[in-house]
Amino acid sequence: MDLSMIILISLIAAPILYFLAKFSHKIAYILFSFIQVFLFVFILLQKGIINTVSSFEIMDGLKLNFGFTPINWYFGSIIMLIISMSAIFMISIKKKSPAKLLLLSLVSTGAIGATLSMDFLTLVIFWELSTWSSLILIVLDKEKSFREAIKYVSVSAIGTYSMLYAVFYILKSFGTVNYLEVADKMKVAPESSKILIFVLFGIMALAKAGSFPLHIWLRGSHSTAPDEFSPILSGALTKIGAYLLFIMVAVIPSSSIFSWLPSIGGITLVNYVLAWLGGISIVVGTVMAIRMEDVKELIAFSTVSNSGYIVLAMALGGTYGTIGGLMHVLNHALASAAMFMSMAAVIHRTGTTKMREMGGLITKMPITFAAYLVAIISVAGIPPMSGFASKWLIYQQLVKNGLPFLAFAAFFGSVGSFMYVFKPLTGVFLGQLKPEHKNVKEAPFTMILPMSILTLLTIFWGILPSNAISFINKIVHYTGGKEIQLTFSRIIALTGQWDSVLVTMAFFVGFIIAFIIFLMGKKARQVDLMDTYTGGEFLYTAELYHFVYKMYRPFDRMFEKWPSMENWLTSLSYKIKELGALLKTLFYPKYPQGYVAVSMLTLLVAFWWLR
Amino acid sequence: MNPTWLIALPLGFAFLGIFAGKFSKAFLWIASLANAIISLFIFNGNGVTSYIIGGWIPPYGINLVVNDMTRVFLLAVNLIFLLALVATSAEILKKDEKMSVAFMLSLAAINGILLTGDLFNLFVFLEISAISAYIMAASGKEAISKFAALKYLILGSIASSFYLLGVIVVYASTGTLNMADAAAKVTSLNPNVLLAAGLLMVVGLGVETKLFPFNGWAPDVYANASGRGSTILASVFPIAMISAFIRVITFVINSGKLNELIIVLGITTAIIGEVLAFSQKRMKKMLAYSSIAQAGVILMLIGIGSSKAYIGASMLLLNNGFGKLLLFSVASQIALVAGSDHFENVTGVGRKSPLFTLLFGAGALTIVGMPLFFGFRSKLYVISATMDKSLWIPAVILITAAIEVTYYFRWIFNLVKADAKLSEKRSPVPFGLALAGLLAVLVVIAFGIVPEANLDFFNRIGDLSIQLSKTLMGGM
Amino acid sequence: MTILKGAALLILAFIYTVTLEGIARKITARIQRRYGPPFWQNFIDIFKALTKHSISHGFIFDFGVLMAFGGTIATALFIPAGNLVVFPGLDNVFVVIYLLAIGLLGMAMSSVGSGNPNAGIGIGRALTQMLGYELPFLIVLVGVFFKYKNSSLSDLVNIQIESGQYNAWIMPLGALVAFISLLGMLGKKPFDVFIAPAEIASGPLVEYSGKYLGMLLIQHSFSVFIEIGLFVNLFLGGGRTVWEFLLKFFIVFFAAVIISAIMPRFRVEQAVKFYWKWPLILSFVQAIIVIMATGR
Amino acid sequence: MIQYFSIMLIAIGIYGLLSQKNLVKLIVSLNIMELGVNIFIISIGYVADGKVPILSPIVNKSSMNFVDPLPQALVLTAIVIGVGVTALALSLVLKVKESYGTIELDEIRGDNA
Repeated sequence: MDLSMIILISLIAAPILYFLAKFSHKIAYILFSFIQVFLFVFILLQKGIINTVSSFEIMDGLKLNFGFTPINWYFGSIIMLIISMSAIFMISIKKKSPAKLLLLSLVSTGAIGATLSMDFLTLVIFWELSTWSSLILIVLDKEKSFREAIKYVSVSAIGTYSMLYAVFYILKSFGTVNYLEVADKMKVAPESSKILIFVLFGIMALAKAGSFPLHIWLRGSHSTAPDEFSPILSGALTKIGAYLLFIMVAVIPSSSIFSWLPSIGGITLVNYVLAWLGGISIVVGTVMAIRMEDVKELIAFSTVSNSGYIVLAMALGGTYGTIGGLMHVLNHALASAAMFMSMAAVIHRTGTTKMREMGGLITKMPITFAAYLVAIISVAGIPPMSGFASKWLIYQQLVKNGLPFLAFAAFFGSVGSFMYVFKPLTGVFLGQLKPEHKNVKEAPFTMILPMSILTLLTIFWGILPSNAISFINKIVHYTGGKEIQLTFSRIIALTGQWDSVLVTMAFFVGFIIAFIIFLMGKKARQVDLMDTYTGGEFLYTAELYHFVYKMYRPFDRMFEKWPSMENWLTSLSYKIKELGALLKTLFYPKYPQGYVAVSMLTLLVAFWWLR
Repeated sequence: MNPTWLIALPLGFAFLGIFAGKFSKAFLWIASLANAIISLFIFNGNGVTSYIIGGWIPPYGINLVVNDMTRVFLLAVNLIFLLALVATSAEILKKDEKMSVAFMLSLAAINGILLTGDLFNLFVFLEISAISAYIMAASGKEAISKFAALKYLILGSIASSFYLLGVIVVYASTGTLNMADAAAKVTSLNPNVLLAAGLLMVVGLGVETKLFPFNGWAPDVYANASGRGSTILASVFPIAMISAFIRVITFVINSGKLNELIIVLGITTAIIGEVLAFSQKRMKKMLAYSSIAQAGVILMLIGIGSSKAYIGASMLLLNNGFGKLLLFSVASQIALVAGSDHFENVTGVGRKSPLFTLLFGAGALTIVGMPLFFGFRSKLYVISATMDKSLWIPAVILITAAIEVTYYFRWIFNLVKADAKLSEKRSPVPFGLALAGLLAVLVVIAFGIVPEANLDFFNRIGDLSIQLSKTLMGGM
Repeated sequence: MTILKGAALLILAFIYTVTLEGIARKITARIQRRYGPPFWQNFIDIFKALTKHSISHGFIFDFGVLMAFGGTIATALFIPAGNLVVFPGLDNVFVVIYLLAIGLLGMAMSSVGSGNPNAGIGIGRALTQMLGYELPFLIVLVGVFFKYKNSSLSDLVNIQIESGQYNAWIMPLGALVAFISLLGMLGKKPFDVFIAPAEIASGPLVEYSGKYLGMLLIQHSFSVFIEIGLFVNLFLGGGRTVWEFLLKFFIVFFAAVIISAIMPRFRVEQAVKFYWKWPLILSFVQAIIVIMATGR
Repeated sequence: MIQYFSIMLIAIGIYGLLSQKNLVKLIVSLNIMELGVNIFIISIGYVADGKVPILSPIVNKSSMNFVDPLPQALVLTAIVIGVGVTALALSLVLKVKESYGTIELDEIRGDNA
């Protein structure tokens, strides 16, 4: 089947699903998930195929170019995996609507088109398609989302339009927008235009990936989006930013085109600045995530932090940085989607997103808990899950280039992630069960299935990261980079090697020893959660003994006085409004005399000027 | 098909309509339907044809010129006019049958503006269209619309006087009123005289095309006119007025300095329009400023005057026509449903009746230029064309576009926002609005997703500008 | 062979650290002018706890303990003790540090799963403090790894022994920072606010009894082994033989005990602020010196 | 000479538009301006010692020293349009008077939001 056909199918499905959903929500949602799974499988099966098609003239002499290269395949599969899993997840949500399906189909179309694109124009077109449809999707459910999504609108507009500018600048300067051809021509381009293009693309990549300083939209948009859409937003759509970033740093190797700039720690100045932005966004994301009380806001900031890792890794470049960054794309997609899904499942059952209003749900929703647990272990980068591999590789690159300050950011995010991932674990699943949640049931099967698949994949690539890295090696090989040495279970990097299977085995051996000792001891008496040590008092109200609100209050206090970076957009909007008021009094007065005067004045000035 | 019918038919019906009482409403429908069909016939053709009126051979007599640009614009104007009528058919106006006459008059005048090849004839049509526009502007329910119309009238009258002065200067120095003839002769003029004439005409046409700073009338008029009036004013009029602008300022005067001025003023218009639209609290006022900004971009492209710029400008014009048709008709209906079009009042209206959201959303998305919609394609041309001229212009245009995206989405979000205050009662979308709106949505989506080859007529507009041939234009 | 070595290492680690902890109690007691328990008291405590009846607060309470115990034992296997190296070349420091975290996570999960707010408070403090002490330590490590282009513990030990120069001499600032971080890792005073027995009833440990407590005590001694073992191997050149390693281990442990015996207790944000001031600055200075000296 | 006069009239008209607060006076100013334009148009057609542009036995066909007839035709059209616009303007003033009760600009309170 032709590639453009795939995108066409996905596009045509949108209105069909919309009208189908008018008749039956259930059938339409099931059909939607079938289509998404089909698209995912189709893309997945194209592994190893390299072909391109160009069709559909969008503008004079410009066609849409799609193609399969290892890069497209990798990003396309990841994104479609998340979208298809979320599609299954949606089957049993409460708030269904035809409009959501229409927009979701468009989001999916845009995401496929963007990741399978072979040139910058196609990328930006489809990216924008997925962006605007996701924008409207965000506001469909929650009242609060209105104020938040508008930030996403402006940040993404800033990003998209800087990219659009860059695309046409490239088109004008080089006569082509194809990735590979542009990469060729960039080598001989004038220095100023190299920097211009790179900066503009960088703005887009950072804006969409949700990295500092354009991270401000993530908190609101991710947290107030419809619960079933947040996994796509965080797991899939931010990864297109990583895709662009990868093209910037690896396909157009930024390290070689900027070799005339001074380099710091073996990476060029441009990449160094980018790496710093990544580093700052790790720190900012981590600090803010720790301070959040709303579980979705918390995960949103963890996305900021992890996007920072991706930016940092890609900007560092080199073998380990690039591969670590690509691996982190996969890991974070899986983990954040699983985190958002498990939280969506909890919200589906309990109806709240505030951590302090939940608690003790582990007994009611054990599978959801397991999915969340595996996801957070992966996010925190703890060995038996896949998140460790990517972080390990990123550290290798940091050590190789000897960059202690950036390493600080990376470590900060890693250690800090223990803090923030643990907070929802405590708040939602552990601790005292609220009386109003006594009758909560486990999430329905269609929610459990996608979560379990993502969880199993996380575990699989945690035990055998070499499997995932062998794909990534192909990508790196395709772009002409150096591959990482692998054996079945070992990854060999600069500062030594680690054996993922061995580590897992060791863990299980330890676990078995523990289990034996556990069994040898006397059987424990099961008691209620309320039956705890209280210094002799009796407990009656469970909700008062749930410690999660302001859990990291001491930490909070340290950062209270920090300047908030989230308000620059709001103040910008006030500035624009003030300017508007000024312009209005100047040029749009209430009485006609004003217009006449301005017109006459302009006429005279223009004549005097042009004469 | 002789394009004279496009003018004669509505004009005749308008004349009859004065005496026909209730039937004038029917006449309006007949005239606009007939015009749409005729323009469809005219659309099938290419090249330049000149139609002589009254047997006087140009340059002495008046002629009507049909070229590739006119064909597209004629079809668009008549189609959008018809759609606008359908879309606002549910609205009940005071003195409806008398208003119909004004609408027919405007239809005739607009077709005349698009067709005529004579400078003074253009003045006459401009005046007719302006008078009908004043009446439309005054058609709103609120008293403020009368005052706005009066302000429009004062500025419009000055403008037409200036335009007339410009025409007379051209006539005095070249001895002709025929556009093609004049265009051939102005090249030998004293540059200062040409500049003076051109400037006077820029002021004259600038008022109608909403070029900054001659557009002071627009916000109040657009915001306060009746639904039908504002829809037609915002969607149909710009096409005709900018077509006149192209013919007079760039084809006849064609002075390099003037083009620079237009570029500067156009960009300023765009910036000011977007900034002001950003800070508006009323939906129709926001749309009005957005129209101003769109006009600024289009005029800036005309100032650039390359082939791509013309393609971009004509695409933007059509896009603006269909988009504003949707936006203004929906906004008027929403104002009716919600009692007012203030930001707080319209909150959640789209949630009650999703069709509002669909129509408004599609209109807004195409105006801001999102993929899948016509606006995106035109935006590509705009950036491409401006990029060839200077690196700064597209940057400014894109910054204003970012502002535009933000406020349009704010309004879309406001419509779909879940609001506790809302009663569950649905406010039905009138059938006419739904029909015309969906048709317009189909058009903008179709233009957005068909392959480039199917939009050949835009390329022909581009070719036309390359030749910019004086003889072609006049068809003497 | 690996299995035998592993078993030997675990048994050695268990016996040695529990003994040392007993001695530490004695030393502390003597400093505080008490007599103190006999040095084998900790063995008695552990075995007694293991044989007692206990209560459980549900599945996660049990599972977390198993996870903590298993994770810590697994980590201990990666610590070379002199010439007793279980996985030569594969004992990557990052693996050790992060694998240790799974034990912590298990413990945290289990204790919070008990439903006692004291446990939650303790865990919150512990995690916050972790952010304090880990960072300077890891920055120092960047310098170490950069110098040797190696992050395998056994390899680093071999390099130090062969060159005869311990990292503590080459990078004294780093060693100092790492030692201060070590105090935090061990949860010794002044960094023991997360277990603060008098304030939050031993924090995470508040609900444990019987075999749970016993297992966690064992787990604790393993983590002491890992943490001090890391320091000894990284900065003091490990050892040619097991005995040399154990001797260095004892010295470090003794130093830590002496310091903690005379210290008051930091509040958690004081601890974090402390770590982010001088230790962090010194660690950066050290890392930069090493990177400059080695050359990129 | 007559051109300067017409330009003066236009200037007076514009001055009136800028300075007057009364709506009717504004319209009068408009008319003055239009008058200026019209006179300007007429003056264009003026030819010194020109003949009436009517073919007749008196006027020799070959002399060609006509006064230009076209501006006169244009002016006629312009005057007609001017009358129409003035009528419309006055009716709008009436409407404004009806709704606001005044025709003084500064007393009209339109919402300016």
